[in-house]
Amino acid sequence: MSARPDVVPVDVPWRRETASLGMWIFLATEVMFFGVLFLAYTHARLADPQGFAAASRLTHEWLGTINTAILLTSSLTMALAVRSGWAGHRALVIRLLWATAFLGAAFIAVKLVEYRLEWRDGLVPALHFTYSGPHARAVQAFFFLYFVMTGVHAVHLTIGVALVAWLALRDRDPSHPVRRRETAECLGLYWHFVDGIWIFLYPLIYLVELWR
Amino acid sequence: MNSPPPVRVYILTWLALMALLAATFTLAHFRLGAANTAVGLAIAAAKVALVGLFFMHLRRASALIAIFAVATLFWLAILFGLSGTDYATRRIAPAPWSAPEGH
Amino acid sequence: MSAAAIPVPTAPRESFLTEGYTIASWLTTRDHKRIAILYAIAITLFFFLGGAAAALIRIELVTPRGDLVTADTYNKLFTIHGVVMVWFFLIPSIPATLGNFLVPLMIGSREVAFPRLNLLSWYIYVLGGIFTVAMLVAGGVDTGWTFYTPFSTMFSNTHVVWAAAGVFIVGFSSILTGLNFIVTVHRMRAPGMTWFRLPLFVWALYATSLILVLATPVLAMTLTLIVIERVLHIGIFDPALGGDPLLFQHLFWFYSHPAVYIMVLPAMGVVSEMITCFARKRIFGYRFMAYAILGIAAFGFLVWGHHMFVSGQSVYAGMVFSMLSMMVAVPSAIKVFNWTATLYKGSIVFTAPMLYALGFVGLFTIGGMTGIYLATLAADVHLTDTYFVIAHFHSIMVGGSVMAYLGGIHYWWPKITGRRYSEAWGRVAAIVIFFGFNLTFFPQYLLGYLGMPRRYHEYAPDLQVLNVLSSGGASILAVGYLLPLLYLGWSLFKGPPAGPNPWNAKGLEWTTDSPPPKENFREPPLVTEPPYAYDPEHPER
Amino acid sequence: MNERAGWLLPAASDVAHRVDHVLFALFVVTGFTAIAIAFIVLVFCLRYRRGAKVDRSNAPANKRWLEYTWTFTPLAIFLGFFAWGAVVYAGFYGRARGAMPVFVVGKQWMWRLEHANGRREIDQLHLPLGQKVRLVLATEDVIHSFYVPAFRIKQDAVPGRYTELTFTPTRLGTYELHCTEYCGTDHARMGGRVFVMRPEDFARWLAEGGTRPTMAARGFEAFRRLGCSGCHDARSTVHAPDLTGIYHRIVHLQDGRTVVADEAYIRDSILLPKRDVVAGFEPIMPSFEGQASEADILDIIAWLKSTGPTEEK
Ligand code: HEA
Ligand code: HEA
Ligand code: HEC
Ligand code: CUA
Ligand SMILES: [Cu+2]
Repeated sequence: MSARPDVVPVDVPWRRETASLGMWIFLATEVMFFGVLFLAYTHARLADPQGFAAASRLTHEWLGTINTAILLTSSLTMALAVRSGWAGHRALVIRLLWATAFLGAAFIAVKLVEYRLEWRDGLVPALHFTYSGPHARAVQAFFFLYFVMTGVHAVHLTIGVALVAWLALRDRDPSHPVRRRETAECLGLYWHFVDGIWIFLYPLIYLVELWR
Repeated sequence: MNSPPPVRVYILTWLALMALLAATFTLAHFRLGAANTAVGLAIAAAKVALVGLFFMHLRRASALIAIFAVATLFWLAILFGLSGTDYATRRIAPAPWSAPEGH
Repeated sequence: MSAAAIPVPTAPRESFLTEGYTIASWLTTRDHKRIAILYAIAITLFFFLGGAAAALIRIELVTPRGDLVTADTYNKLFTIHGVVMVWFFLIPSIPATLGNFLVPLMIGSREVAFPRLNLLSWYIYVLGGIFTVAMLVAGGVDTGWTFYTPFSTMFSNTHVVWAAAGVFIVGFSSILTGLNFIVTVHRMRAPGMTWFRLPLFVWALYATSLILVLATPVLAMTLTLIVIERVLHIGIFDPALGGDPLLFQHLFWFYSHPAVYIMVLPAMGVVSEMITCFARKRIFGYRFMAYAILGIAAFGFLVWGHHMFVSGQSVYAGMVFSMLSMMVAVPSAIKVFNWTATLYKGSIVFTAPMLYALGFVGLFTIGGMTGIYLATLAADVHLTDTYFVIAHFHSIMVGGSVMAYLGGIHYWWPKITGRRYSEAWGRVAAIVIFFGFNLTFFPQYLLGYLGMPRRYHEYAPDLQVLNVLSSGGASILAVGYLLPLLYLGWSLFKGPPAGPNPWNAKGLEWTTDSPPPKENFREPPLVTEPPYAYDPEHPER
Repeated sequence: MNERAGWLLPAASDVAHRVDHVLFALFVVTGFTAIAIAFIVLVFCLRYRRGAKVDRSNAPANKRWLEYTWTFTPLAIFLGFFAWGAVVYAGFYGRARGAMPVFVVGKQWMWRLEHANGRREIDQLHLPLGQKVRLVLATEDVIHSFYVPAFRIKQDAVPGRYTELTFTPTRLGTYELHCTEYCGTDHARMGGRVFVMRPEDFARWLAEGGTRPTMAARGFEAFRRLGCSGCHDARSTVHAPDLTGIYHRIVHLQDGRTVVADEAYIRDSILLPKRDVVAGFEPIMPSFEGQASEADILDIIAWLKSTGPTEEK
């Protein structure tokens, strides 16, 4: 998504931030997009709170917590990459972008391990669901939502990793200015947004009645 | 938008985020009843606010962008709030029902 | 005609149309004006596809027995009619054609904010269209445009997944268009173009874009959940798993009620432009009109539950939604009254676009008022899911929005093509459409009150008279819709050159050539006066 | 059969009259407004057409007081209609004391109805004149909607739950019954007739079919009469187990035992709830010793069986 500042005839104050405004609006659509899933979660959880607590105990809260830490850290590197761009440090930008992409990939790797464990435990609704303890219905609903929500999130993150890597490669080319780059800023916004979604998913998935 | 914010700000934000993560994980181990969820969500909101303000530079963004960010959350609240008027006041008598063959 | 005052216009030698003649030059263009024309072609095709389905529906309903098509075919017909007309015709109609063409011109910009995204949105639209047509060829879908679960997820044996995919995809084209307009209006206005100097058309498209951006994703995710539930046999709407079919309805209408305002706000914008121009008068209550547009867009999000009064939603929620529905009607009332007041002391000419505009005001008022019947809880219990509802929304969407769209096409036709069309034929078509419309849909109000349910291909024999009237009206309507195709097509090749401003209208788009040059304005415009600086005492100015 | 006299729909229930009043008022108010607007538009169009020699000086471009007038007047009218409509609407769902229950089950593409004494009918409904009726609707497959135009009533039957509706037939005759929620192929044919009869005729008719109500139907009533539903409804605020499909399910108890929920277990749960407390629940369920008759218990068990997925296809 690139604005074309070259076609704008006069530079007047309100012409700034074109691409990032576009990005924020895009993020608004994303919020509504995920909002549906959060609403569905709320509905299903209120229908059977005990069931959701029981299901949450079947998740791997340590992996979830580690993953949260990874993702928060990746947000730091991403934000610093954008900042280094403003400051004009090309080498630093590239290194930070790679760090971000790496952390994102690490997150996905951990997530895959988790999925694998859930498959082993027969917690994958529709494909491999063998759980028959109490609240089986709610547990199934929980894991259905779990896979949809984390799955959609993981897709977003994968796209993010790909874009960050692409940007890191492109920035090696000195003909691309690192200073005034709306692309990097927008990508940063996207990355932080994906992080923000996870921040909400984390307590809703892993921490329900953890004291049990 | 003239000079970029100092690196310190970023590091402090990150530290705060990590601290909040630790807090939320720890608190979840105590039995607080309904407050468990409330605390979890409140901390999540605080984390997202930190990310938004410092990593996404909402603090330095134009009023317009801030308005869009807030409006989005408001619209989400509409979705939750008004469908809530139904769910909060509906009494359901469950009836037997089963999915058709093959489902 | 005011055009007589202008010396004998000649066509400009260069324009966005002469920039390239190859098909590739069109398919790779980033010029918002060319993209507008790409959209116009695509949605016209879809309009006639939806229209053909409507024709078959009306022919079937001539007799009370289901003798022309089978029940299943009929169900597929109204589904494809609804899906195509809503998502592939009416939602993109004004925004993606007139909006794309005019918004940059009206705000004095050379471009939209994201030209490449704009082209991408057209391709996404086409892709969604391909899915839908493929689905149709493969056998169609029979859920109704509302995709209610559990029918759509567990019981229908038709191509629900394809249909949902088509709508899902076209949704992203809407989102991109909306996003583009919002940023364009915020960031690309010419110097001096303050918010309260914007034409109401731009206000309307801005508000529409907000709805597109905030509501469409909800539909997208909801359809995704439908597809997952259908494919994997598990989901959150399945009552056997503790899910709730009503949750689907909440989510669907959270999108679809705002979507009806997506379909009418741009029409209101178009009509506002035409009424001021042909009454040679400033729009009455400009600021109230602008606020009303925003009010409709915002309040439109609060009323979706009025589609669910008998669905098993809680009684209290029904009351909340009923009351909010009454409030959203108020800004619409403001608009109707302001249009009326604009005529006062005007200097009115009855050109074809003006006839369409007046038709819009009348039919929108009737459609809106019957909306009030439906928003009244007790009345809706009787009227919901009958032909009264069908008549209500066709009044607004066909009598209102389609009228306004056609009016807008006529009004800006000289600007877009640089040629004039036959006014006489234009007026004839407008009048035929108006009469055809009334004959088609007034009987349906009565049918609804008498208790004829919608989505029925068979009905009680004593209702035949009204149904035959309605079908007769539909054939007149079809003629009315085919007419413009002919004389506008003729104008495209044989029409006399229009000159920059054949209507002697105000607004930046009329200050440049017809058709406009690629860069829109030969020199960057500077805005110094409020919109609609018309003077009824001197209509020639 | 042609129930519409001319183009008028009979009003055959208490509700119908109230709805018709609302509709009539709406028609008068909107009709008047629409004609007034059309008239004003016409007058302006003629008087101020181009070329007409009239005074066009000082044409106003806005007037505050006018704007406020035409903002708040419609608002007041609209809210008036809202309030009226809401009151009538609430009447549909009010307390149904003394109402005669009729169970309605929608199924692609027919209506199955069952009276309290067990008499069943398909696509036909017989009702006594002047007797308040409470419809309890359910569906076996998709959403259907029960619509009798002459009564002006309509209610969706929603999968997985019961919905209700009350009204009183007030006019003898035969009326159309339709399904008005799209439900698939034969949606248009899913309908029938409603016969409103004199009470004595109805009593005779009812006795003809003299079967006893199904146990499950009585169990459903008992479940609500005794207050079980207050805790065991899925949406109840009390934390109690969901009993849908409980029969033959494996139950984990507080003390670690597992039992199969058979008749005896359910019976004990009702009479001696403290004995087998379900894992994860507080033992707050009172004993129904002395309140629930033996017949009630059998009915309830039959009802609970019928909610199971395996029983009774
Ligand atoms: C462009 C489309 C459009 C628009 C603008 C509207 C506008 C309105 N609609 Fe409509 N509606 C639809 C399209 C639209 N609708 C569709 C497609 C459906 C059916 C979907 C389906 O089920 O398939 C539907 C269904 C629908 C229902 C559900 C019916 C049912 O299924 O039971 C309701 C109920 O409240 C409703 C209400 C309203 C109201 C109150 C308005 C208001 O916004 C109208 C406001 C306007 C006015 C009121 C006129 C101007 C006012 C005056 C001149 C003032 C004076 C008037 C008085 C004093 C009365 N609509
Ligand atoms: C967005 C807009 C839109 C538009 C423009 C229209 C336009 C028309 N609609 Fe449609 N309609 C809907 C949206 C729209 N509709 C929706 C959303 C539904 C609900 C679907 C559902 O229940 O799921 C619906 C449902 C609907 C029904 C109810 C079906 C049912 O419930 O059983 C009917 C019945 O009369 C109908 C009729 C018409 C007619 C006669 C036109 C006319 O205006 C169309 C006129 C155009 C033409 C006729 C095409 C031009 C000419 C030709 C192609 C040449 C061939 C023609 C002939 C030989 C006659 N529509
Ligand atoms: C005050 C609330 C309350 C009321 C009223 C109530 N119950 Fe219960 N019921 C509970 C609770 C809490 C449990 C779980 C603890 C236990 O087993 O005692 C339970 C358990 C049961 C069980 C065992 C459930 C299982 O999953 O194994 C059955 C069967 C049952 N109730 C039937 C009934 C019937 C029938 C009635 C009415 C005649 C009724 N209940 C009224 C609260 C209630
Ligand atoms: Cu049953 Cu429609
Ligand atoms: Cu609506």
